[in-house]
Amino acid sequence: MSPIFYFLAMLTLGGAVAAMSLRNPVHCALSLVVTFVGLAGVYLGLGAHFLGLSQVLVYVGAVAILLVFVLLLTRGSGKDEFDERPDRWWPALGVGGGLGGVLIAVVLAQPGLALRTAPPELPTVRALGESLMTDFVLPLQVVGVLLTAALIGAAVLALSDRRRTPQDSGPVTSREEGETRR
Amino acid sequence: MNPIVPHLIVAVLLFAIGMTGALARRNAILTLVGIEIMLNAANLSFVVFWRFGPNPDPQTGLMFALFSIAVAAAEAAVGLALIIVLFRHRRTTSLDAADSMKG
Amino acid sequence: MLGIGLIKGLAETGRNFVGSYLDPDRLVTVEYPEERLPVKENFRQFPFLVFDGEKADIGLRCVACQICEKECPPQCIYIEKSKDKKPDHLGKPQFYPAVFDIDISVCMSCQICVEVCPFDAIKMDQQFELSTADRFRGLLLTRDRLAKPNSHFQAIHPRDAAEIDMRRVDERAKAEAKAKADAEAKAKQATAAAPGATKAVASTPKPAAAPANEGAIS
Amino acid sequence: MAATLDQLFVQLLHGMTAPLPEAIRPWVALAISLGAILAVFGLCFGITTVCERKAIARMQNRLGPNRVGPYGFLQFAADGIKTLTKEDIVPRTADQVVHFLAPLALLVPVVLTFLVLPFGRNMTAMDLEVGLLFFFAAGASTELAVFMAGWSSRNKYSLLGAMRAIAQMLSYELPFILSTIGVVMITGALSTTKIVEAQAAAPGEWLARWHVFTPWGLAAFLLFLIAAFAESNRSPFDLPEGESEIVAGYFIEYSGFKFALFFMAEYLGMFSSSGMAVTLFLGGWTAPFAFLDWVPSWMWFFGKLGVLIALFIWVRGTTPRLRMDQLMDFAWKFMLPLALIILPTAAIWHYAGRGWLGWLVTAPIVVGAYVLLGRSLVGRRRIRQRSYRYAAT
Repeated sequence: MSPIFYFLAMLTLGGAVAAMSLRNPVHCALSLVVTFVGLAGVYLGLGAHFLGLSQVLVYVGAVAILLVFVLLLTRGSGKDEFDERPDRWWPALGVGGGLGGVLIAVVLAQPGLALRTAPPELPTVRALGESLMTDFVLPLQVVGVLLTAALIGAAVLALSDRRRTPQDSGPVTSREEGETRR
Repeated sequence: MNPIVPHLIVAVLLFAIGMTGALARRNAILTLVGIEIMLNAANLSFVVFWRFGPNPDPQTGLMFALFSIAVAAAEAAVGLALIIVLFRHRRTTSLDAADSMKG
Repeated sequence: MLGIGLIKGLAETGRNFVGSYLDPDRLVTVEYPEERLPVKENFRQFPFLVFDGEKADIGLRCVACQICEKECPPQCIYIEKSKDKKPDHLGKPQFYPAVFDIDISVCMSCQICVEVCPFDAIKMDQQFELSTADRFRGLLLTRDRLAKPNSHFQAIHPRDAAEIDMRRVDERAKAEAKAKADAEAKAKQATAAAPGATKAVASTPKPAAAPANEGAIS
Repeated sequence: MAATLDQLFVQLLHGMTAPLPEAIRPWVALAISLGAILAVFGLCFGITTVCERKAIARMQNRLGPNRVGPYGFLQFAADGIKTLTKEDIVPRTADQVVHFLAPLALLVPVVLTFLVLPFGRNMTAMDLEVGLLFFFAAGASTELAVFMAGWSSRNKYSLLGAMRAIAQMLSYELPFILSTIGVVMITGALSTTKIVEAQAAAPGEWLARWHVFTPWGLAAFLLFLIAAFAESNRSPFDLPEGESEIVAGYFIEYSGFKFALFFMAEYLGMFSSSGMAVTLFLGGWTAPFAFLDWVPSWMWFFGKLGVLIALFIWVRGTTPRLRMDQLMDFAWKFMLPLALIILPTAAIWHYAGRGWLGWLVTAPIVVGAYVLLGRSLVGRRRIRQRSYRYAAT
């Protein structure tokens, strides 16, 4: 295993720990980006170039931006109130740690994992696209429908109080307008 | 050591961290962050099994991860829209505030 | 249609770009330290003190009446009256400013001092290159630095200067005529009282400042 | 002779890395390429700032900078020295770490985008199979740096500027990416090198097969260019730094060298977008006519890059700034549908062929879509006498 992998793994895990434990939600979101970038690096190291770059494009370029936008829209950049309820951390740590421990034990106890050490033939992007259009055409369409539905759903949800604002019919006084804006 | 093991351990730790955070944090957005981390951990294990696993089909794992990214993007969009709606009703994003059925 | 306006605009700027190389008259830039535009006559910067004749300490028109000092809104003028008196251009004995300071770092160029001055002694200058390395003494103009000859005033505000000079010549002529008349009246009285002493009395009020006025007319 | 000149830099790089052991050779080559890119485009950045100021001044019938050095061309050095020696002020309430990281997080992805640009024959620093995706992935991560800069300054103007910048970059990212998909469809590759090679003149042809010479390619090129204007926050899309409203946008609270880094990242972003436009649509390093093949390939690339940058400057000197709603309308109601229409048009072109049939079928689609979308964007709005609600009439 190359030192690059260990570096990226530390980056990924460190980012994840920071994202889940920092006080300021915006810092959490930025740490999450570190995790995403680290994972993209791991994917690239594994030879999944297309996937790694898609990861950066989608997660860093879209999901993280969406997160910080929502954080700002909900005035969430202040302090999180989790330190008022420290009692929640112990059960959560117990569950998470227990699950992690069990899974690591499972991984380490599997002798059958060492099946193939020779790397597979890395598929080219062309091959990837061809299989998307042949073998995986149904999932592709379903994902397309899902994304469209999610897009419309998100837009409808976020716009839901539009009908409550009075359409400007005739002149409004500045006071009324100020109130509707708020 | 077989390269599959450290990769899987990273995926497992990532999943555990995400789960802990998602359970412990009260801010809905940060819970969503935890869920994203868990999804990414699952993705990583898919890619690792694609790369080192015994499956003869060369592309299934990669494809699964790709679709998973697309679904995660949709999930984030809808989840965050829901959080905005929650904020409009309750003026907070704390999940503790969203405990009654009446809007 | 969408895009036509953009192409028109691009053509216009392109024409300007090429034209500015072919036709130097298009360029409006004045490269300041080398090139200067002539200053407009009513441009004003900071006040200065006008003096007549050649010597500043003799011909200063200011009589230290301190009206400007009182009127100055930011109070940047400081005047100390002299102990003795000097005759002015009309021959009347007047005070003169022993100290006259203007702090131009405070002055706001409002020209009120010029408006209120009854002696046309303080006027606005057009000197604008006043930057200095010493921000305290360099910007505190003392009497010697403020005093500028009437010829300078004539050069920068020819119209005002001509009007003022005319008025001053008139005033002086009137004063002289009056002095003459007084003298004559006195002489008559004197002749009436004591004939024979006329010639000796008539020449006494003749002003000593007469040579100082030559500059005003030139 | 022509061939040696063409491969001059490639030979130089080979000569420098040849004595090294096999294992680290590609890494060293990458590092040297990165250094060369930084040096060349850093110099380009300096010269472009001066040229831009002079050109815009001429468009406004002024002289522009002409004091430092011959004809003012050393102005950038003076500016650089000035920014380097200026005091670096960080607001006391700012988020110190994020405030420090933001300029770096902006500059690093922008510099990385240069790695996949083919500057000449065999002159791609990192010839990835997914080069185009790499370009877009690196470009997308600059938005987060903008957010970091705006948020960490604890200044409402910088935050508003960052929100505007991100909204704008996200909106224009879609046509930016979609307009390139047509090229990918026709070429069948995401590798920038292959895209360029596919645009070279075939043996026996006198005209190169640049994608801009096709109806869909021309439309996609214009869309890509407009989106590149918006992505690099250049006029007329420079709302994020609208001086009249939000002072300077997301980098108000930056001074000294950090400000210079932001400035540099903006220009480097412009260079890389222009370079990608050259690569995708203007044939990269290929000559436009077959008989001009003897000119070194990198000269073609940089010549085309220079032409595009001149266009950037020209447009900046011409256009006024858009309003925010106009900006969004333009992205979502005009550019995105047009980019979506261009995709099937490219497919039709692929099957109809390069001859007159392809032109006959695709040109009307592109022109018709342009006219209709343009009408729907501007035509319906009647221009009336403006009524003022608050101002005294």
